[in-house]
Amino acid sequence: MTASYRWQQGDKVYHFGSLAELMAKATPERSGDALAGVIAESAEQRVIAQMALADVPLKTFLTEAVIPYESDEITRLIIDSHQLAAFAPISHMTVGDFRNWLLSDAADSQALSALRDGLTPEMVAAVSKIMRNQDLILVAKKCHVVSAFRNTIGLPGRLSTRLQPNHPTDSLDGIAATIFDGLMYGNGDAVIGINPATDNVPQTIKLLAMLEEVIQHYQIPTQSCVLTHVTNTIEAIEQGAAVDLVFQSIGGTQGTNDTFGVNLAVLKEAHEAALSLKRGTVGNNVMYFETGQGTALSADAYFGVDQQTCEARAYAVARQFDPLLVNTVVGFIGPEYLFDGKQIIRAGLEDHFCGKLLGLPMGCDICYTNHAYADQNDMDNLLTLLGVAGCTFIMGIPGSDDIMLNYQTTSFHDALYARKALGLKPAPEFESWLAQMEIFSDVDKVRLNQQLAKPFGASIALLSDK
Amino acid sequence: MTASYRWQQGDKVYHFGSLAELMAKATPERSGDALAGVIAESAEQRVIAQMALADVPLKTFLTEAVIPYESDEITRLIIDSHQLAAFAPISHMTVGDFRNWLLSDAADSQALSALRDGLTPEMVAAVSKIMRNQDLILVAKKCHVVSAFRNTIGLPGRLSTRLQPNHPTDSLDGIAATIFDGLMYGNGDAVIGINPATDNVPQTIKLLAMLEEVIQHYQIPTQSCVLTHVTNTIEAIEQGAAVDLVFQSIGGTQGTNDTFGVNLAVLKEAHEAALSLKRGTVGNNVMYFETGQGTALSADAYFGVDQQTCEARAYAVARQFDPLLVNTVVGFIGPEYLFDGKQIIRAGLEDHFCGKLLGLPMGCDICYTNHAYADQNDMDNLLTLLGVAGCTFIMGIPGSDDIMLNYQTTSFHDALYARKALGLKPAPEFESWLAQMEIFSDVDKVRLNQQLAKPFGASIALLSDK
Amino acid sequence: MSKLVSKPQDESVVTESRWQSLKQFTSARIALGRTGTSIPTGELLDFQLDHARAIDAVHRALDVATLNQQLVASHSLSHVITTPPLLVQSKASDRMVYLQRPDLGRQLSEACWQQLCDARAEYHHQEQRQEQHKGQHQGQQEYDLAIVVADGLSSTAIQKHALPVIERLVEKLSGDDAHTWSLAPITIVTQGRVAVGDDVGECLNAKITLIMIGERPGLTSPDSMGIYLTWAPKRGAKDSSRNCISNIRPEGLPYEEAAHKAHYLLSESMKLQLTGIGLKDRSVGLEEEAQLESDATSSFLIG
Amino acid sequence: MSKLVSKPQDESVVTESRWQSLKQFTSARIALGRTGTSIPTGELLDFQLDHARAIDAVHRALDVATLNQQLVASHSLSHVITTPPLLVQSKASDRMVYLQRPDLGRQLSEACWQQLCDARAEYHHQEQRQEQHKGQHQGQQEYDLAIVVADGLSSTAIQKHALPVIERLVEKLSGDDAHTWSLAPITIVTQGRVAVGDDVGECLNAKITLIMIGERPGLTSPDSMGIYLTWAPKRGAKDSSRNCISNIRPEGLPYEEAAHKAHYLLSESMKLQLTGIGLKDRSVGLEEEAQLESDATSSFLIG
Ligand code: B12
Ligand code: B12
Repeated sequence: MTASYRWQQGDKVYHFGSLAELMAKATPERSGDALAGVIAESAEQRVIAQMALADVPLKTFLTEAVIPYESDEITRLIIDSHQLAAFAPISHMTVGDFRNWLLSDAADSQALSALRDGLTPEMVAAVSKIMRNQDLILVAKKCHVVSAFRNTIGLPGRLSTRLQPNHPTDSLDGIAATIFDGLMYGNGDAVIGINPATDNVPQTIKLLAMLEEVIQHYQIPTQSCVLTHVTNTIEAIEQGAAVDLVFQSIGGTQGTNDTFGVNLAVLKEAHEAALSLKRGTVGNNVMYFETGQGTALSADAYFGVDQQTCEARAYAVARQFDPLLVNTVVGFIGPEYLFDGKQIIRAGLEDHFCGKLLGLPMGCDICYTNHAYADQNDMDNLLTLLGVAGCTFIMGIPGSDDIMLNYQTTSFHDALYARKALGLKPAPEFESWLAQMEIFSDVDKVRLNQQLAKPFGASIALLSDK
Repeated sequence: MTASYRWQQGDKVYHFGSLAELMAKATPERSGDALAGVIAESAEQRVIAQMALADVPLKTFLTEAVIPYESDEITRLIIDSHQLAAFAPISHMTVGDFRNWLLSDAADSQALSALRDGLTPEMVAAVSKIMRNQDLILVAKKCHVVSAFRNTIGLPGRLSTRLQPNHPTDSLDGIAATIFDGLMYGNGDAVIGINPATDNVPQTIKLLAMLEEVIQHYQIPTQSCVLTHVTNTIEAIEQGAAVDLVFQSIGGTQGTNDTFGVNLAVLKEAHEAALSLKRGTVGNNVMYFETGQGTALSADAYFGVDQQTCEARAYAVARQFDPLLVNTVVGFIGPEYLFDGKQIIRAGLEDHFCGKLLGLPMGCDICYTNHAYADQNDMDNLLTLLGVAGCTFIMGIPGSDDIMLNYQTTSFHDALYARKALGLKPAPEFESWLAQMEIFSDVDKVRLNQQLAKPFGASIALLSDK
Repeated sequence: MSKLVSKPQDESVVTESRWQSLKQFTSARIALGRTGTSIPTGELLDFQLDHARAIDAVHRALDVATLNQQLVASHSLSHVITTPPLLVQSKASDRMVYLQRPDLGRQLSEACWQQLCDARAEYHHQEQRQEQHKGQHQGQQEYDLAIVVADGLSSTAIQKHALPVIERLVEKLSGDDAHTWSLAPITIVTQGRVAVGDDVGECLNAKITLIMIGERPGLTSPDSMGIYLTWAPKRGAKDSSRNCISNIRPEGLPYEEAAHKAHYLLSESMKLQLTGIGLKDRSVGLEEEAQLESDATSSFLIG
Repeated sequence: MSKLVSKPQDESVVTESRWQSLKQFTSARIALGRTGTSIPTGELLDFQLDHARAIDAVHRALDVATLNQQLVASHSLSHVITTPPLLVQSKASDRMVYLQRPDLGRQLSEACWQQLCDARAEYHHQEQRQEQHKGQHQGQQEYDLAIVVADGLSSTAIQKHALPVIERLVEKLSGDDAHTWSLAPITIVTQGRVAVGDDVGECLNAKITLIMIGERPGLTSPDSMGIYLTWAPKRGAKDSSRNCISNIRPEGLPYEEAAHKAHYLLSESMKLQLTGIGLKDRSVGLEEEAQLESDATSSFLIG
């Protein structure tokens, strides 16, 4: 029962076989969609598709699913959780009108919050396809999404960082050294989150214990996470481990999540398990999700849907579990999905916009691999653009180089650049802590202390003595 | 008497034949340098050249000219006008140290101003080559350059616009219609500047008269300019035309300026002629220059010097005449010189940085042609980045489309986007005027009046009646 | 179920510009309206479509055969220029090379350079015989003018506007009382830049080259033609030694006007024995004359 | 005049990190120092050089001949796996295709698929004869394990680490008391992705595929190898049905450790008749055991 779409331009009539096809053809160029064979054949066809898409009534998205309701639990989640009352203010609009409205003065932060539950990922993906980068920035900037656990994430004028102290053998010393480095640069308020090289439960528990010790010892107003498979985290919780946040990579189709070995039920179980620990102090958002365009195609579970729409659908999954953090790992997989700096930048802005509009505390792993056609300058650009757009958090890694995951993301220094250039600050609780620990001499001017912060001096002195 | 340079990396020794060669090889990739045959042969060679360049003492630039003193009046200008006293604070540094210093807290706005006359274009070009985009932004942001004529340009937190009302037949009505449109969007504080399609003196005088009339009638605190050849403007002044600003395109080598039909003497003559008119009210900066990477190569007058270094040398020419505005028309010529969005963005940031560091009121024509591999999204990116970097002014054109010069630059709307997203305001005198004329209902929030501004309503009503 | 998607329903959030009437004066994208301060969806997408199409225009090849045929068939030309057009190429082998290597687009390929020199020698030979026949003799055999037509960045411009402008210009030249113009055969160059006219002029031994070339396509004007004039054309000539007439197309500088200007500049050039900076365009255009009178309307802005 | 440029003179503006001593614990780029809050010039350029080199690593081709020769010559392998390695390619014809078409890197080329099936039939035939000779008979002839080696995104990783890890693993398997492992010949795949091991396992009719593959090169680790295990390999298998051991290289997971883990996972897989989510790695590593004891040092951070 899928409809087909026609568009008349001059004396030519263009056909699109389905809503999914129309959306795919309307998507700005990217390698993943070319790989999937769903991309527009020419720049002209792309614009025609955008014109046709702009004229699709938003209501259509409630009756025409890009992946059938019957066969996909994410479609079911999207449709079943849609709130007609929230949708009311825009229910008469087309996608094109919706763009106009989003950019209008009527769409202020309050109006945008009120709208969240009335939006489906597909509506949001559709409108993003006809928006320029500046539109994506301007609207995202108006969306304020706040979450909290041991500090408050996402307040306007703030930019948080995940401290990512990965080590190829999970050496506790190596990880601790990196955590130290990061803290000295004021990173780590979103989370101190380790990707374990060795992905098992005992390892997870060991790493969690170490993080807990550090956070307790220095009374850092932040949370920890070991980015292992959700089922491992559930086991760890059962074994009494100190779990702050539950991590999981998620995708936008049931099939993708199948290959990730997860589903809504498992996520629910994990969510409840973490909530039961009641470890949050200022809030109780306990989930940390990662997403990224290309996973559905990589898992061969995209059903003709373009990768950006699949990505937006992943946000429906995330939204279901009130996450503290959602992170689009935008250039992580490689050029197979986002070919170069230009495509990575566009995707980063799209993901951030879609996530924010759907009400998620959206961060971005601003990154690239060595097999992609991108470099540090592209990342500087995206970092600055996302900073302007009000991105919730970014990664912080020593010198941009993840020595375990083998890719480059933003460095501890990069985060300070963004704060300085854009006048942004870390989470308020963390900000106070940085001042109190004498890591910064002036948080507003982003000036670090020339001296080694006193409370930490001891550890280093101790070490040098050995 | 040119030196050659060596760099040892591991057990390999790399050679560079001259300072010009070293600088060219150290330049980030761009098509113009490839065309000129001066580009690095590999990514690795480029970094090696950057390493070697980072270790060149700044003093070297005072003794080794990239184009001989004897054969080029711009080299002579650079060397003869260099101020050793201003140079003193950094005279012991290498290029690499200089980058460090620029990014340090020591290099505040004051220190940077004091340094201007101690810098040569080549020093500035050299250091830019080893800076990432974020470095170029951060340092440019610290450089404050203020100029004035009928309003004050370049104050921190401000972004001005040139209203560019071009028309393919110079129709006065067509031009006036565009000026009106632009003013209604709060554009035009940097200058109302027409590129005449017909490039002769009577035409210039006619256009100038019309601009003068409009500015007088509405008491707009701004200046006018007809972007004709400088010799035409001199003639127009002689014939008593109302010349606010003298325009000229300039390049960074004497040979380039030869093909443009100008030299320092002609520019001096024009500068003096314009000064003699004493038309400025709040200041007396009367020159408007345009530059852009690629002109030297296009004129076949680059002498093995890379296009970015040639560009920086053009700023020495501009600096000599205390301009009100300098505009790098960054993607204007086409993909022959800057291939795609990435190269255009990088060049825009470099030019802005170099110009600001040398003390120029640097604006940017953020633009691309239809034969380049770039689009509106690239321009949105560059606009945002330059906005963060504190760019002095940008172009404003109806719907981004210059119907005479055949290229796309920033639209009236784009300027408002930048002001909104970054909290920037137009020149203070113009800001007051916009409020007073009821064009804006709220300048701070960048809200335009829903109603047609009263003083202008009459003209339109009149017209509709006809 | 197939639906023809209809026009947007809710434009209430868009603030229309109240100065729509000004659109009569310019094809610039004025009075677009706004949503907040942004460009409304419809206008944005129109722009994108034009961009997609302008990109295509850059890559469209010149239909040399058709143009050649039209020139040969042109009644007004055939009795002034008797030799058929010369068809040559620059050193740029294809469009991608052309875009990335302007240096190659500025020179004739070796073969074509030779071709033109041979052609010149051949005509020279013929003419000498004619002249001997007529009893005349000139030492340095030169043409006054070589008209060159090159695709440049918009073959569409050339395809549409080259012929009508050449016809009008040649008419003016052949009716010129002040000077009897000797015209070289017309040369059509593919993948050519402005400076390729210098090669042609040098080979054909012409006093002046007048090259008509496709200007880079704009969004609103994918078919704009430029004319560049160079006195004493020679490989390596500088741009400062040329004059330019640009924006030739019905919505820009009309054909008649362009021919008028070209004729003016050519005549001045003959007098002054130069082109470029030293030769200022002091012609008063036909339309401009008209416009000077209508100045009143132009100042609608000042009431 | 030629000068060997010397080290920077003035580093006074750079704030050195006081925790240089921590560098002993990790190869991560910690303690870089700062100028203002930015990365100092030297460190920035070092990074750029590493990046330029990592890009090269992606494009370096696997030297199949040498690897093949080493495998054949390996003393510890030769008496366990008697058949020489099989050399095959994926459907990705070259590196650019490989990068842009992961789908092609996941499948054997048609010809190589056939080649492996033929090889399998051939061995089957030989074995049957041997078995008949020995008087044994099995209905479904299967290997327990197919070891596959693929270049992946870093041929350097494979060139350096594949052989030593295979040697150690095969040693463990042949000394295994719990199970007698029947091993297929080793297969070397060029332009291969992880899933290409499924094709190999399916063709060779193996219970488990173990593929060693070059992980994408990092700045600091351009030579990291990964191992992926798949039970009942078949074209189209899901990643959730695999297990992974990653970061294998001397500075990451050491050879012995990797072989230990692989052996553990293989044994468990045999027991549970699956791989993937259902098979959790509960092995306690050799190094990890050591580390658990040295926990004191690890917490230098907390005094
Ligand atoms: C691109 C361009 C330039 C580029 C040329 C570099 C390049 N490699 O392309 C740059 C930025 C350097 C430039 C500079 C100037 N330009 Co210009 N330029 C253009 C533009 C936008 C497009 C030209 C085009 O498409 N050419 C077709 C391609 C195929 O030619 P090409 O061989 O690749 O490039 C050559 C020509 O573009 C030529 N050229 C470019 N501009 C000019 C100007 C003059 C007077 C001459 C003789 C030649 C010339 O130089 C190039 C290299 O040989 C036109 C506008 C238009 N609609 O055409 C204005 C235009 C031609 N330029 C104009 C002017 C006034 C100038 C300047 C004199 C400005 C100044 N006051 O200094 C300078 C000097 C030019 C010179 N070289 O002597 C005017 C000419 C008006 C007239 N009727 O005489 C135009 C029409 C725009 C305008 N109305 O302002 N220009
Ligand atoms: C790229 C990557 C991904 C991509 C894979 C998509 C793609 N097309 O490449 C994405 C983002 C989807 C991903 C997801 C996950 N990954 Co992963 N991934 C990597 C990474 C960084 C590089 C892999 C590589 O270079 N492969 C080589 C190329 C040539 O292979 P390929 O055929 O092109 O790609 C395949 C493999 O990458 C494989 N794959 C990728 N990750 C994983 C994880 C597991 C457990 C398995 C079995 C397979 C697998 O899937 C791809 C498609 O078939 C490694 C780190 C490293 N240093 O290797 C981690 C790594 C392999 N991933 C890891 C993990 C834990 C996961 C997740 C389980 C995370 C989670 N909690 O949800 C998910 C699920 C993966 C799945 N498909 O089942 C761990 C595995 C730890 C372990 N020893 O088991 C690693 C080592 C990183 C880490 N320490 O956190 N991953």
